[in-house]
Amino acid sequence: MVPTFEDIMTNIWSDEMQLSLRLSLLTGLVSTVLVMLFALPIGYALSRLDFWGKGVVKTIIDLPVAFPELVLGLCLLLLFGKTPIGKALSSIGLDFVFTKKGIVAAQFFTALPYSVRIMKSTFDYINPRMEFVSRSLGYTQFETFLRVSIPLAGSGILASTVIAFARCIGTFGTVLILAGGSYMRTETLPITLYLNISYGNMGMALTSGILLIGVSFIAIFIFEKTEAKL
Amino acid sequence: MVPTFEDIMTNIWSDEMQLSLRLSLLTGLVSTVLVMLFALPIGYALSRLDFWGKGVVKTIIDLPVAFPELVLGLCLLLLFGKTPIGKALSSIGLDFVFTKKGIVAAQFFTALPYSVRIMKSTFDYINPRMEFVSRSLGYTQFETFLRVSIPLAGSGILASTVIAFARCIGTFGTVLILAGGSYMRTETLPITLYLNISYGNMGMALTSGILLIGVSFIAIFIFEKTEAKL
Amino acid sequence: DDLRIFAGAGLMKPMEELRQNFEKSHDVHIDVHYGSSGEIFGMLGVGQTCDVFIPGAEKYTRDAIKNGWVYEPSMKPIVKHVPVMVVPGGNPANIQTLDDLARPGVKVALGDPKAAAIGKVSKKMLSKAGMWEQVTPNVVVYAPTCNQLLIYTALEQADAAINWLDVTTWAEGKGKVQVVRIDDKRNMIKTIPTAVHVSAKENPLALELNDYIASAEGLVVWEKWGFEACTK
Amino acid sequence: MSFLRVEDLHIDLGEFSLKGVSLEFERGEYLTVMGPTGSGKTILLECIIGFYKPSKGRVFLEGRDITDDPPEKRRIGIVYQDYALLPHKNVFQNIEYGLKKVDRDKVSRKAKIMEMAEALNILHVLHRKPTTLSGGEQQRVALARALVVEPRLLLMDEPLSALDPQTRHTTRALLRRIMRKRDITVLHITHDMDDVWALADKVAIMRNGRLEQHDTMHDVFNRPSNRFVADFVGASVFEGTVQPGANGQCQVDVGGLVLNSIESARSGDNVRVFLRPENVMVFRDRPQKTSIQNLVDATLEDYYQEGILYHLSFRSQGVRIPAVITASAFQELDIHRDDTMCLGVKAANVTLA
Amino acid sequence: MSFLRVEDLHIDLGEFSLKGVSLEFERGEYLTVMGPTGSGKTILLECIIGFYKPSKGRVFLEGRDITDDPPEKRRIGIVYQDYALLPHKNVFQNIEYGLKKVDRDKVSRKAKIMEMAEALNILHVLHRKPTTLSGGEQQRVALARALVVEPRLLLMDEPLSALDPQTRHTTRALLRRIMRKRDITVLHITHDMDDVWALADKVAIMRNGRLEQHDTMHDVFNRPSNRFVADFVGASVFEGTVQPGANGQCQVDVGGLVLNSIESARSGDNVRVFLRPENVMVFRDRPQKTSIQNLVDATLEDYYQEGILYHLSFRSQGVRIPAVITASAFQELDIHRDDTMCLGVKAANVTLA
Ligand SMILES: Nc1ncnc2c1ncn2[C@@H]1O[C@H](COP(=O)(O)OP(=O)(O)OP(=O)(O)O)[C@@H](O)[C@H]1O
Ligand SMILES: Nc1ncnc2c1ncn2[C@@H]1O[C@H](COP(=O)(O)OP(=O)(O)OP(=O)(O)O)[C@@H](O)[C@H]1O
Ligand code: MOO
Ligand SMILES: [Mg+2]
Ligand SMILES: [Mg+2]
Repeated sequence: MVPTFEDIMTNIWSDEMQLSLRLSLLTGLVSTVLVMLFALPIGYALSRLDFWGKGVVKTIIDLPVAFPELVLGLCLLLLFGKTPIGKALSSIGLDFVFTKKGIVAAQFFTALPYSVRIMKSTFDYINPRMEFVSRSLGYTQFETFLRVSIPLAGSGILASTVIAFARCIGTFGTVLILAGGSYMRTETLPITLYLNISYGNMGMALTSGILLIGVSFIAIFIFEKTEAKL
Repeated sequence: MVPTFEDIMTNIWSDEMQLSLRLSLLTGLVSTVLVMLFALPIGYALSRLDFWGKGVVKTIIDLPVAFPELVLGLCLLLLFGKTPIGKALSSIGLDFVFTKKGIVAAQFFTALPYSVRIMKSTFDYINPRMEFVSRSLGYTQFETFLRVSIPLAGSGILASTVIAFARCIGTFGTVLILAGGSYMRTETLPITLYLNISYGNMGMALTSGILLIGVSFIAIFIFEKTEAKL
Repeated sequence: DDLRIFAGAGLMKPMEELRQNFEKSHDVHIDVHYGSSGEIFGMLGVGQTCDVFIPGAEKYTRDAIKNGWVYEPSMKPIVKHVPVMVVPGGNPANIQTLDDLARPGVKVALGDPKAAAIGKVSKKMLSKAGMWEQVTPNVVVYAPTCNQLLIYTALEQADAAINWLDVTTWAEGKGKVQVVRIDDKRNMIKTIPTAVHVSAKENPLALELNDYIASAEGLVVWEKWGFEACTK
Repeated sequence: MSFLRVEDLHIDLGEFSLKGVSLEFERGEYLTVMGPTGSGKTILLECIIGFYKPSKGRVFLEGRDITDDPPEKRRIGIVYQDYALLPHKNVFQNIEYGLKKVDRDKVSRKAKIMEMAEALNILHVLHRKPTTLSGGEQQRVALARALVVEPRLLLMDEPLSALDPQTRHTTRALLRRIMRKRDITVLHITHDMDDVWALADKVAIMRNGRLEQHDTMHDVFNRPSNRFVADFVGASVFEGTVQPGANGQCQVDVGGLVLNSIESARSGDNVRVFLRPENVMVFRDRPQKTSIQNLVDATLEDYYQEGILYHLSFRSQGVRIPAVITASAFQELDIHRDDTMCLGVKAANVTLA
Repeated sequence: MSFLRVEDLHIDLGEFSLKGVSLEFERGEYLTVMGPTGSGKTILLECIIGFYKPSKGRVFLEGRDITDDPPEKRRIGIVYQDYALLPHKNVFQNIEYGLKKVDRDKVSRKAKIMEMAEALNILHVLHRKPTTLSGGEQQRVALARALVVEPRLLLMDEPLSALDPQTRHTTRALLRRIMRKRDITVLHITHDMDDVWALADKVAIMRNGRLEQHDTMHDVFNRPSNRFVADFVGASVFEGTVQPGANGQCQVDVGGLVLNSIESARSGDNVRVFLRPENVMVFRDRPQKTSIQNLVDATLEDYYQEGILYHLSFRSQGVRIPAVITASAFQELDIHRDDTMCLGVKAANVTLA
């Protein structure tokens, strides 16, 4: 049952594991960056703007958190499948079903609601007068967002990024359904783990689990350490 | 294939769905309350205290977010299984494997890391001088925490609660593994959905999906609406 | 150009080898999605398509044909699926026969009768033996898949479970579980079939893959992984 | 065309509202705004800069209607009452922040910042984050940040309130120098009369969301438009009647007391007469040869000390006349309650309205 | 046993440090602390209340060492420089917050709060959240919150800085009344000399993390311990030598100028002589019969106006003598630069050290 240290080392250097690790890191980072790029302005808008139906909009944004991953995956599959949206995206080269891009899409939509919600709450704590001073000194609203709101949101951005990254790298069901979870092609670490449990290959499964934990630990640790600089 | 409105109504009033709905709401609320009861002091301590190895502690707390739910479920199963911890808990009536308590435990550990991380970041935005004023007026540190820190953290607590509740009500893998996901016994809405897909009972699956979305929407909407009062 | 297979989770080991062989000889890419029989059946139900469909028991293929999802003429039986009793290493509850499952205090784990092929078989088998009523009070969990069932046994959360023989191979090898055979009289051995989805019935490559999996050449691979050919 | 013109500004904040504030002043003028706390000074300022949108009324800057401009197009400098320094930038970067928009040259920026920091005596904190600064240091950083960009219009909300008297003094001199040199127009909210005396060309007095008076400094102090303003600026008001006759000048009867004024008024008119206590001279005996045209015998009713000053309250023929003298004058005159003394007021210091 | 005793307090904040501050005063005394901005006044206060832990030194309150007590055990009232009102409570609740700990009776609490709010003129904002208040309103709420609990020791950091002169005046009167009635001991940081004149028993002057002088108000103003304090309190210092002879009183030679003082000193000693400009009387002609013992002819070198006051700078025999007079006195004396006039100083106003 318990694989030896040598087993684990061999497993780590296996092609499957190497590919899965690289793919996990790559998609995880790309997705996290994309998530934050969207979460910052959306969270800001939700915090600063007041509009009719804001409560409903906020609720809709929060909602996907409550979806089991498989359901979210199915929703995405339906959205990007044989629908006009899916076809339009497909025609500009954005093919999300059973592709690596699909992994990013799956992770993105899984993590986005968390990050948006955290950023909204963070911007609530930032005094709008600070932003106003910046604008009175000649900075546009957008420049002010970049130079004042975002730096002041440091701690919240950190929390948001950590959660987004962890959620992206760990998401399983969404990736499985949308990207197919096929061996050596759309295989991230959680999928490797799942596939190898299914293959009955407990050594590989355990190795991918360990790797997942290790990689997450290092990445999150690095993120958390940047706090000192904020 | 697409069930009619009448089908859905019948499904909603079926015993299985009623039980699942009640169990989801009950466990979701209990877990959310428990999560917040733990997240507030832990987040506060992480924000206010400085100690050696804080970076590592924060990372370990964040880490479970990166675990696929099935893995987290397995970890909990191992923890509460035939270990001294599991036996000790079992002897005081806290049996988590295959039980309704297990659902709460699964949801609790799934959502806790999110809430802690959000609360930590929120408390970072609260000026400690406010707390100091309260103490100089004769309130102890704990009273101050209750009467100043927590009310000032309103927006963050809201974000944290919304995410905790959504995560609790939507978690699937953890509950499936730890509580067993048995028909009519430890069946929450996501499990009902999954079971009924497996049963080939698409009407029920869809209904539970709709119910899950509906219930989450209403609950989150109510939460988000309380913001006006904060 | 690519082919897709939906296969039962327990069939992963032979399927992977078969996939690689076929890919090499036909210069084609194959995606395989593994899930519990109920799950892959359900995916067809929500309109997903595949080229080849291989669930854990024939019943699912028959139902799929009835629903018009699978192309009936393409259905071929491949191998047998054998239910056994699985107990934790050392057999702490000393399970020897099916009757021991009804002994008070024994913790039994079963597959969900409606979700997993193994659950369906278990219920039928126990009912036929007139034991269903006695065993149910002992059941601690109805797991939706055979894999989950195995985990609970390996982690000693159950004293016994009824599961597929082939699923247990890894855990048995590691001494985590032991297999207790069910007497042939009361056992119900199933067959695993392969079939082509209706959307692929015009696709020669899909038909060829379907044939290959059930061919003599394919059966060598199945047998290598502990399955027993139906024809024998 | 006036430089800044505020026209009938209304804003409603529920409990409080600005009720039709109109204001205008010219390029290079220095306007100080005073008023009791909570009278709406800060709100007025935040309307001009654009933080609040007025429900009615317009703001014109150099003839252009800026009421709907976003703040970044207004280019109005501001020193906030609570400083509003950017906590994530150090002091140097805070000061540089606005300057970057008007001066692309790093070297010249640095020179300007160093000069300003030197003048405000904050060189030693340039590398620090604002949260670690003392109140007075923060205030000077806020001042530096606003001054260094040399805005065409500068709004300042109690910009010297946290400074010690010495620093306040030198900072006033600095302000005066910069305003003259750079031709900056200033609106300065203050509670400190010394700011007004030292800096103001014009003074506006607010009360309860309304502008009570808006005039040159001399007129506000010597010709307050109503009793509230008079009390606020510390002037005394009497009702009087202009007497017939007199030679070019004018004589006013205030409850039996006749005062000469150099101002002209129609005989028989009812006028208001203003006196400032610091313009009332106090003599033990009536001076012999003097150019002072109003000499009145009066009895000291009451007095109190405030710092180095004594505030005296005299009565003459039922009219209460206040006076302010220094501690030394008080000692020298050897003053006691109920003493009868002689008060002198120059005709130029008796103003009418 | 003194009420509050601060013993050799050190604290190191990197850029800034308190370097051995010692301070003590008695129950019921009112101590004002002054000093240039950034001199460490706020830090000292935060050490006493317990926000900063000193690296060395002790704080005793009523004889008890409280250096390591948590703030809730110290029960010291504080009015923060930036108010630190609780934003989630309305004004009433803010004031009530501390009171709840000392008065369990809701009705009596309400009565106390209403009384305090009335006195501070904030009745109309009791139901509002602090974030919507003006600067001066916030400051009065912070004051009310601290005053209403009647702490044995009250620390206030520039508690009147955001108020208009009128309100400041009435608030001072209120403070005086409460302190007397409730026997509260106060440490009050201020930049406003008027606060000192109106309220202080004792004055402490800080500079650069050190206490330069800590004494009764009279002594600090009239006998500053060094040139820094003298400049800060606006006194003039001269070096002089005590002359032989004289009758009980004492004569000091200051660069040729001989001044009489009622203080005693040993003949031949070198002493420092202090004069306050407001104690210098200015005459056009030498007065005939007078009790003033020091009369000096001097030439006006320079003058400037500050508000209603004129600051004059005279020179007599190489000694620079400052004087302050009111605007009316300035007019009356018809003063011009280079006029030679007569200055008078009472012997009681020439202090020695
Ligand atoms: N957002 C708001 N909602 C309601 N009332 C407000 C709001 N902001 C300010 N006020 C009220 O408006 C009045 C004027 O406020 P403002 O800040 O202009 O006073 P101020 O003249 O600057 O006083 P101070 O000298 O104390 O700074 C105050 O009574 C204040 O309580
Ligand atoms: N956390 C800190 N780290 C480093 N230096 C600090 C810190 N807090 C304050 N200082 C510095 O200590 C000095 C004294 O600050 P303090 O606030 O006591 O001044 P103050 O006398 O109250 O001045 P003001 O009259 O301007 O309020 C200042 O120069 C300030 O910059
Ligand atoms: O392969 Mo199954 O359907 O989980 O027994
Ligand atoms: Mg204001
Ligand atoms: Mg201070």
